[in-house]
Amino acid sequence: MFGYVVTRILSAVPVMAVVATIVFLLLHLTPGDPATIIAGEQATAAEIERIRTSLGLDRPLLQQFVGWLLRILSGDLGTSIYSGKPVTELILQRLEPTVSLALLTLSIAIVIAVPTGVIAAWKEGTWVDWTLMFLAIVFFSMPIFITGYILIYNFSVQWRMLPVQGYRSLSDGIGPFLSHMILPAISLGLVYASLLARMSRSAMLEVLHQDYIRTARAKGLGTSKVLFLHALKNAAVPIITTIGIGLILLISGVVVVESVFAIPGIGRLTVDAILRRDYPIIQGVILFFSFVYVIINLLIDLTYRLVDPRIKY
Amino acid sequence: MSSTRIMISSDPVPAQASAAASRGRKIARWMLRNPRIAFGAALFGIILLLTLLAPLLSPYDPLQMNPMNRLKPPSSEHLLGTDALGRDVFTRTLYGGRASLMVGFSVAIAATFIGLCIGLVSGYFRAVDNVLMLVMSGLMSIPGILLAIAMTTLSKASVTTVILAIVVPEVPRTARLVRSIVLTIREQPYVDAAIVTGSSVPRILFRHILPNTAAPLTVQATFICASAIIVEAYLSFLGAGTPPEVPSWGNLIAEARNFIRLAFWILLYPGLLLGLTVLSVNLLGDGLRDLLDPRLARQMKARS
Amino acid sequence: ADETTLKAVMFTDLAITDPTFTASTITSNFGFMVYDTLFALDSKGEPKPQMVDKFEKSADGLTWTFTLRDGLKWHDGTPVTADDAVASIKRWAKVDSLGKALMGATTSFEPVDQKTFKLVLSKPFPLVLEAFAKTSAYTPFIYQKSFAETAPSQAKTKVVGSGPFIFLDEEWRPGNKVVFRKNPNYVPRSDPQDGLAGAKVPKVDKVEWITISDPNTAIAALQNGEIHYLDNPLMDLVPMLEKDPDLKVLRIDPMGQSGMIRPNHMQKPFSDPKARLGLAKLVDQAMLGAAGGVPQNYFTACYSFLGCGTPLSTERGADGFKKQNVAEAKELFASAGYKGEKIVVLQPTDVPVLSNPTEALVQAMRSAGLNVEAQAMDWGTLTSRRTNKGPVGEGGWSLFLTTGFTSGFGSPLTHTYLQSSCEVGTAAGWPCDKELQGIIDQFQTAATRDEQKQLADKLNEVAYKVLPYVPYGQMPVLAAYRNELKGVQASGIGVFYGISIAKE
Amino acid sequence: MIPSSPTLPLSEPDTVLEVRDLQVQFETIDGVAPVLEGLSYKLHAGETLAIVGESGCGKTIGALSLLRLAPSPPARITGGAILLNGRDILTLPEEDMRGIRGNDIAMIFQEPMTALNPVLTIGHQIVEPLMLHKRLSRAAAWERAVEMLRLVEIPEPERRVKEYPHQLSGGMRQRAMIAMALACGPKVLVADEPTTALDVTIQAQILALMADLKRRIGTAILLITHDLAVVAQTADRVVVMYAGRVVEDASVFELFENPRHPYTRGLLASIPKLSDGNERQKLEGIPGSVPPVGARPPGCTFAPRCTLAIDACRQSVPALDSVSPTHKVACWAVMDKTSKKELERAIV
Amino acid sequence: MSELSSSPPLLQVDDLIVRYPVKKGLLQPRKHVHAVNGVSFTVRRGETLALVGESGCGKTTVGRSIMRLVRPSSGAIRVDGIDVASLSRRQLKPYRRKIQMVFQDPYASLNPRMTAGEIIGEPLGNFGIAHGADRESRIMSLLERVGLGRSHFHRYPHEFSGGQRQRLGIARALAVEPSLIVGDEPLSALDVSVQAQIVNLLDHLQQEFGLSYLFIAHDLAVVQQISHRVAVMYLGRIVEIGETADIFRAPIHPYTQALLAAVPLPDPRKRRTIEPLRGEVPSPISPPSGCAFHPRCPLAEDRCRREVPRAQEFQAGHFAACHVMARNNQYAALQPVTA
Ligand SMILES: Nc1ncnc2c1ncn2[C@@H]1O[C@H](COP(=O)(O)OP(=O)(O)OP(=O)(O)O)[C@@H](O)[C@H]1O
Ligand SMILES: Nc1ncnc2c1ncn2[C@@H]1O[C@H](COP(=O)(O)OP(=O)(O)OP(=O)(O)O)[C@@H](O)[C@H]1O
Ligand SMILES: [Mg+2]
Ligand SMILES: [Mg+2]
Repeated sequence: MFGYVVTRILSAVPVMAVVATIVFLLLHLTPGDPATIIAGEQATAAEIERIRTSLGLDRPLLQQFVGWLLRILSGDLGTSIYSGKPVTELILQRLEPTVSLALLTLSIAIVIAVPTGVIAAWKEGTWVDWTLMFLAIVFFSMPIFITGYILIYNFSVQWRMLPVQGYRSLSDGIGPFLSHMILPAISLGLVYASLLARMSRSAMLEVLHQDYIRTARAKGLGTSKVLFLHALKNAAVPIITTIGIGLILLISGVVVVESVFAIPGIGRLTVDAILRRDYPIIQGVILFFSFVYVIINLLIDLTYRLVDPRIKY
Repeated sequence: MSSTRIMISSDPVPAQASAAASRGRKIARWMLRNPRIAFGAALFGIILLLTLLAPLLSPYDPLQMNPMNRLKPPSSEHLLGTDALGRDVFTRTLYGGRASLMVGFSVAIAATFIGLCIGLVSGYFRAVDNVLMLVMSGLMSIPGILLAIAMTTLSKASVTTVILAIVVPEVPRTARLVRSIVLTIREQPYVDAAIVTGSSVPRILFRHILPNTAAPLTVQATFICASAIIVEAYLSFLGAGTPPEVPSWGNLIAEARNFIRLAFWILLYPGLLLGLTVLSVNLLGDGLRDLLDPRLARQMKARS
Repeated sequence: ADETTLKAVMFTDLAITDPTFTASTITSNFGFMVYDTLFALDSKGEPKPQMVDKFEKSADGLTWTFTLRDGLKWHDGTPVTADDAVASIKRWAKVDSLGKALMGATTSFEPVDQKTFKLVLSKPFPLVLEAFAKTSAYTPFIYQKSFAETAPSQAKTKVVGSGPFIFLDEEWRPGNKVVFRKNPNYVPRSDPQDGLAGAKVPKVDKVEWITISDPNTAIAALQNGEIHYLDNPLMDLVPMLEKDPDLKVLRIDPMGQSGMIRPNHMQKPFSDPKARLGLAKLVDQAMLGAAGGVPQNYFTACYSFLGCGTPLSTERGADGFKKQNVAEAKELFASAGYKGEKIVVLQPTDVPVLSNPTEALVQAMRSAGLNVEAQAMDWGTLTSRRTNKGPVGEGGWSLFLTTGFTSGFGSPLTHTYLQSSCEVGTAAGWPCDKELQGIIDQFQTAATRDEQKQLADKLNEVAYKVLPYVPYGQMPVLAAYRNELKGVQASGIGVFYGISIAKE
Repeated sequence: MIPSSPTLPLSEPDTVLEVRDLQVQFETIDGVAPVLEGLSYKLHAGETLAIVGESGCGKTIGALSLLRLAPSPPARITGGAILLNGRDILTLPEEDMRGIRGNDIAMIFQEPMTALNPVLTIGHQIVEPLMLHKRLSRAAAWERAVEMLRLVEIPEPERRVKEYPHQLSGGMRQRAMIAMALACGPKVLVADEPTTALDVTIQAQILALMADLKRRIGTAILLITHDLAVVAQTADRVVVMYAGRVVEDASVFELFENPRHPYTRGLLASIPKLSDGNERQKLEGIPGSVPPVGARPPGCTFAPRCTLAIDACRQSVPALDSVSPTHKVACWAVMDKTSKKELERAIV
Repeated sequence: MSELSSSPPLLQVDDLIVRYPVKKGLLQPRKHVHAVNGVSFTVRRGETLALVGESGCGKTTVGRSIMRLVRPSSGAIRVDGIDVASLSRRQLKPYRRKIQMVFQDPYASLNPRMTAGEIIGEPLGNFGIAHGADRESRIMSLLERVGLGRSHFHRYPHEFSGGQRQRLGIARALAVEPSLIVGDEPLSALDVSVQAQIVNLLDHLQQEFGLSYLFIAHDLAVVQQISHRVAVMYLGRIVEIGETADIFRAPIHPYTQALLAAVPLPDPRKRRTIEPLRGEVPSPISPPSGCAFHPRCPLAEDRCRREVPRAQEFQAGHFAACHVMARNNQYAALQPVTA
C-alpha cells in the first residue's frame, strides 16, 4: 500500500517532465515577451532591452530550459517576474480559495447528483427519469458565466442577499465564507452535478442489470436497501472516477468562475500570469496542476479500494 | 443500420407486429424510442438552417457598424436591437452560429481524427504505447482551458488557433478512448481469427478494429462538438478567443457581457442560441450513446 | 474593530512596486501612496513644493538650492535626507526622458547637508520644477538611498517609503489585493490639499486595493457597498452609476487621456506621409469615442497634439481633419502608391476602450478600399508586438490605437509620443521628422509662455502634416465612489489621502 | 454416500408449488412477443423437479417469474397462476411478495461469480435475509451464517464469513450461494443452472452437496438445466420445455427410458454417452435451432425441426396430455399413435 | 488406427513452457502465471488428439502457442519438422495455411460487421488463394460443405444461430485447406442438439480431407466421441496421454480417474456413488510443489509433495505421470469407472 503510493507518486515524475517541456516550449517559442509588458505602457525599445537582459530572456533557449529544470529539481519554482514573490508562495496564497471552491462545489454536486442519478436509474424510462435527465443536460449545456451572471444579478444586485464578489476565508467564520462561496459554488456545481448525475445514472443502470442485484431482490430486500447498499456501492467506482475527472475538469470551470466572482484563486492567478507572460508563475502553476492531477488520480485509486475490496495494490 | 442493430442486443427481438408497420409508423416508433435523438436533431437542424440561411433572413451585414446607433433595444428595424457598435444583433446572432458551429465541427472532426490515429497506433503497437500515453497524460494533466488560453494568447489570434487550442486538450481523451477500444477489441477472438487467417496488420487495424471505434467516436465527437462550442465561449469570455472581427457566439457574448445591465438583449439571444445548440448536440450525443451501445458508457468512463 | 478600511478597485492589478523600474501607471499610483515627491502638481497643473520646504534659484537660473521639510521620516523611522533625494532623482533620470534632458543640462547635482541639496545647470532649463513634479510615466519618487543606488534595470521589491501610507508587503496578494496602512508618523504640509500638492493627510486606517477583473462584477460590488471606490469604471456604465443615488462619479483627471492612432512610420504604406494624411481623413473622432463607449458628455474631440485643456493647446493646422472624408482619403492613399498591400492593425481585445474604436477604424479603412487585417491580441502581446519594426510579413504591424495621459502632453518635452528624433529609442511607430523634432527641441530653451505658445502653434501645424500619430479625442479619467467617502479630490491620479469614510 | 435411488412421488403428495398456465410476454416498443405460452407444472414437497430445454426456451424467465423478478420491462406476466401452498402469489401485493422471496422461495443462479455482490462480505450477504425474514439479531444472524457455511462444507467458515466473493474459488462461491439461499429454510429452492459454469469435478461436488442437503433439510428443488446427464443424476421428475411451452413432463425413469416427444428423443440422441468401450456411436442431433422469441411458428413450435411433423402440428398447438399417470406429453404425432381414450381409461 | 500411428507426426510439441507476466506494482517482485509448464505431445496426420482438463489448466494456451498467437517462453513446436517459434512474420504465412483454428465462442470469433462471404473469403484473399468469381465459387462450396446454403452468403453473423455461426468458423478454417485444425472448445457454447450436429460435421470433414484435429475440450463425453487419442492436463502439465479407448477404459492417473468419475451419466439408473474429488485447481501463479495434483490426490505420498513425476509409458502409447501408480503398477488392475 505504502509502496504503491510511493510508486504512484514517482510515476508522476515523467508526466511532469513532459508537462514541463510542453509548457516551456509553448511559452518560449511563441511571440510576446514579458520584458515589454513589464516596461509599461510608455516604455521605449531601449528600456525593454534593458529589462530583457535583467530577466535573462536574452540567453539561449536551451540554457534557460536547463537552468529552469535544475532549479525545479532543487524544489525552487522561481519567483514572479513582476512581484518578485516566490511562485510557491503565490500558489499557496491562492490555494485556499480554489480548494474551498472546488470542495464546496464537489460537496454540493455530490449531494445533489448522486441521489438524482440513483433515482433516475431506478425509475429508468419513466417521466421522473426523463425530467431529471433533461434538467441535467440543460444545466450541463449552460455556460458557467451566464449562470454566474444570472445568480449575481438576482441574489446580489436585485435582492442584495449575498455579496457580489470576493472571498472570505473559513477562518473569518462560516457565515461570511458561505455567503461569498455559495453563488460561485452553485454556478459551477450545476454543471458538475449534471455531469455527475448523468454518470451516476448510467453507472447505476449498469449495476442494476447485474446478477447480484437480482440475487439481492430474490432475498426479499426492499428497494432502498437494494439501491443504496447493493447497487450504489458497486456503482461507486465509476462514480468516483467521474468525481475525479470532474474535479480535474472543475479546474477549467474554476478559471471562469474566479473571473466572474473575483475570487483570488489559482485559476485567476494563471490567467493573469499568462496574459502578462509571467513565465515562472505559468510554468510553476501548470507543473503544480499536473502534480495535483496525479495526486487526485492517486486519491481516486485509493478510494476505489475503500469501496471495492477486489482492488488490491 | 445493420451495425447499430448488432449493438443493441446480440439477440434481437423482432416483433410480429413490425412486419406490417408502414414506413411512417416505423419512423414514429423510432422517434418514440429515441426522443432525445429526434428532439436534438430537430433542434439542431433548425439552428443549422437558421445560420446557413442567415444572408436570406437578414438584410444587414454582420460587421456593418454604426456606433452612433448603439445599444438600441429591439425594434422593427432591428429585430433584436443593436450592440455596442451599433451592429444588428439578429444578424450577428445568426452569423455567429456559423462561426461557432464551424469551430464545434472542426474541433470535433480534428480531435476525433488525431485521437483516432494516436489511439490506434498506441493501442496496437506496444513499442510506442508508453511514450504516446505519457505525452497524453502530460497533456491531460494540464487543465484544458489554461492550455487553450496559453495557446491562443501566446500566438496570433485566429479561428485556426482557437480550433487548435480546443483540439489539443481533447486529443488525449479521444486517444485514450480509442486505445481502450483497441485494447479490448484486439482481445476479441475474431481478431485472433483474422491473425490466424493471415491478415496483415493494416488489414486488422482498418478492417477489424477501426469499425468498432466508429460508434463510440461518433458519440464522443458530438460531446466534443458541444464542449468546443462552450469552450470557445469561455475563451472569448476570458479574452482569449477568436478574433473579435469574427462574430462567433462566444465573441458576441463576451462583448455583450459589459452591457448586460444596459442592453441584456445583446447577450440574451446569442446566449440562448448557444445554450440551445449545446443542448441539442448533447441530447443527440446522449441518445446516440444509448442507441449505439449502452455498454459504451463504461468505455466513456474509462476514457480519462 | 473601529478600524476604518477603504476598499478600492483600481483600473488594473498592481504587479510591480518599483516606479522607476516600470512606467506602468498603476505603479505610479502605488508610488503616490507610499512615497513622496519633491514637488507635486496642484489641481491647475502647477508644480508646488511637497517634500521640499523652500528652494532658491540663482539670478541666472542656473543654480538651484532645495531644502527638505522638517519631520520627514521613512517608514522605518529613519529621517529622510538630501542624500536620499539626490540618489533617487539620479536613478529616475536614467530612465525618464525629461530626466535625461535635465541631466543633460546639469553640471552638478549634489547634497549639501542633511537637508539641503544643490542643482547646478550648464544652461537654462525651464522645466526643473515640472520635472520634479512629473506625474505621468516615470514619476521621480524619493527612495531611500540604498534603494536608489540599485540600477533602475534591477527592480526593487522592498518598499520603504516616506509617504502617507505604509505598504504591507506581507498582506500583498498579487492579483488580489494590495494593503496599505496609515502612516502615523507622517507630517503633512500645512497648506490644504490641492491636486497632488498640499497636505496629504491619511484619514483612514487602512486602504485595500482589490482586484476585480470583471468590470461588471466590480460595478455590482460598488453598488452593493462591498467596495467604496472604483477607479476608471467602464465608460458605458457611467450613466447608470450617475443615476445611482448612493454613488458619485468624479473626473479624477479632467484632462484625462488622449486617444492616439499610431501608424508605423518605418513600413509601407504609412512610411509615406500621404498615407498618414489619408488615415487622418478617415478618422471621425466622435464615432471612435462612441465606439469606445465613452458617454457623449465625457468625450472631447481634440485636434491639438499638445492636448486639449493644457496651457499650450491649439488646433492650428487641423481644419481639414475635422470631418471624415473617405473620398479624399482614397485619393491620398492612391497618391501614396498604395496598391492593396496588407495593412495589419493590432487590436487589444482586453481593453474595451481601445478595442471597439479599433474595430470602428478598421471598418472605416476598409470602406476606403484598404486591405486591412485586424489582429486580435491582449494588451500584453500588443506591447511586445509593437516593438517589431519589420514589415507585416515578418511579424510587423501597420498601426494600433493607444491612449496617453493628457497631462504628459502639455509640454512637447514630456510628450513621449511626439518625439520624432529618428532615434531607436522613440515610442513604437518611430516617427522621424527633422522639422518636427527641431520644433520640439526648441522648447528646451523657450522660456516665456508667449514663446512657447508660438512654438506650439507651429508644432501643431507641422504635426498635422507629418502626423507622428493621429489624435482621436480626449476623455477624462473617472472614478466612482460611494457617498460615504468624503474628501475625494480631482487630483489627477487616484490617491487616498484626505479621504475619510463617513459613518451612517 | 449419496442416496442413489430417486424418491418416487407418492400417489397424491402434497404440492408445494404449482404453476398453472403461466403466460409471460415481452413488451417492447417494437411490439409484444410471448415468451412463456402456458407453462404448467407441480412441485411436490421433498422432490427434485428438473426443467430442461435448449437455450432461450424460457427456463430462466419461468424461474424468475416464480419470484416475480423477471426483468420488467420488457417481461410481463399476463396470465396464469403460481400457487405456493395453494395461495396465488401473483395476486399478492409487492410488500407480501418480499416476505416470500428468500424466505419461502429461494434461488441460486448460474454464475456464482456475478450472482454474489462483489463488494459485500459473504457473511453480510447471508445475514441479510436472516435479519429480514427471521428477525434475528445481528449477532445471532452472524452465528447462523457461520453455521450455514459449515453446512455447505466450506472449510474454516469463521474466516470465510468475513471474506469477499472474489477471495473464494468458483466452487466455494456456489456453496456460499447455496448457504445464502438455504439460510431461511425455504420450502422451494430454485436452482437455475447451478453447475453449468463449473468444472466437472466441482459440478460433482455441488450436485452431491445439493442432494445431501435435500435429504437433510427436505426442501423441494426446482432444478433448471440444459444438461440431461445432470438431470439423470439428480432429478425425480423432469419437465421438458421447448420455446415457452412444456412438451413433456415425466418421472426421470420414464423420460429416459421411454421418451415420447420427438424433441425429447432428439435431445437424448444428441448426448454423447461416456462408455468404457471402444465403440463410437453416431450422435444424431436435432436439425435447426430454437426460434427466437417473437419469431415462433404457429402450431407446434417444434414442428419445423421435427421429422415426424404432420399437418396438425403446423396448424394448432398440441395440449399436454397424459400418456401414463406420471407421464404427459404434448405432441400431435405421439397422440395420434396412442389412442387417447385407451389412455384415459388406464389413468382412471 | 494402426496405420495412423505409423505415419510421421504432423505436429510435434516438445517441452512447451508458457508464462504470462502478472501485472504488479513497480516495487513488487515480478510474478508469472505458469500457464503451460512443460507439455509434449504429437498429432499425427488424420488423427484427433483431444486435450482435456479443468478450467485454467492451460489448454487454450497450448492451442494459442501452436497458432503463434502467444509466444512460448521455451520449448519447440514443430509442424512438418519446422520449428514455429523461429519463424519470421513472413515465414509465418505459409505455416498458417497448414494450421487453422476454430474458436470457442461462435459469437465473438466472427466480426459482426462482415458478411458470411467476407468472413470466409478473408483467408482466401490474405493468402492469395483465389480471386473474383473463383473466390466466390470457392466460398459457396465451403458454405455448402459446412451445411450452409448460398442464401447465407450476404448475411451477417447476428443473422445466424449459434450452430450456424460455428459452421461459419469451421468454413473459414477450411478455406486455406489446412492439415491441422486446432479447435478450442468449439462445442462448449452450443446446445447439445447443436453440438451433435457439429461433432458430426467435424467427423465428416476429417474423413473427407484427412484432417488432423487438436481438439481442446473439457467435456469428456464429447471427447470420447471424437478423438483418437486423449491428453489430460492438470495445472500446465499433461498428466496422462494415450489412445482414447485406453484412457477411458483404464485410466492410470488418479486425476484422470477422478475426472472420469465426475462425469454425470445420462442415465438415471446409473447414479454416481463415488465421492467426488475434493478441493479445486490451485492457482497457477504459485503451483504446488512436486506433483501439482498432490493436494487433491487420495493416494498422495510424501514423494509426490517433493518430486515432479515424469511421464512413463504404462502400455504402448499410454503415458502417465504419477509416482504412486508407477510404483504399484496397478493400472492393469483398475476397473472401469462406470458402474
Ligand atoms: N431482458 C431481456 N430482453 C430481451 N430478451 C430477453 C431478455 N431476457 C431474456 N430474453 C429472451 O427471452 C428468451 C427466454 O430467455 P431465458 O433466459 O428464459 O432462456 P433460458 O431458457 O434460460 O436460456 P439459457 O439456457 O440460455 O439460460 C430468450 O430468447 C432470450 O433471448
Ligand atoms: N493473457 C494472459 N495473461 C495472463 N494470464 C493468462 C492469460 N491467458 C491465460 N492466463 C492464465 O493462464 C492459465 C491458463 O489459461 P488457459 O486459458 O490456457 O486455460 P484453459 O485450460 O484454456 O482454461 P478454460 O477451460 O477456462 O478455457 C489460467 O490461469 C489463466 O488465468
Ligand atoms: Mg437461463
Ligand atoms: Mg480455454
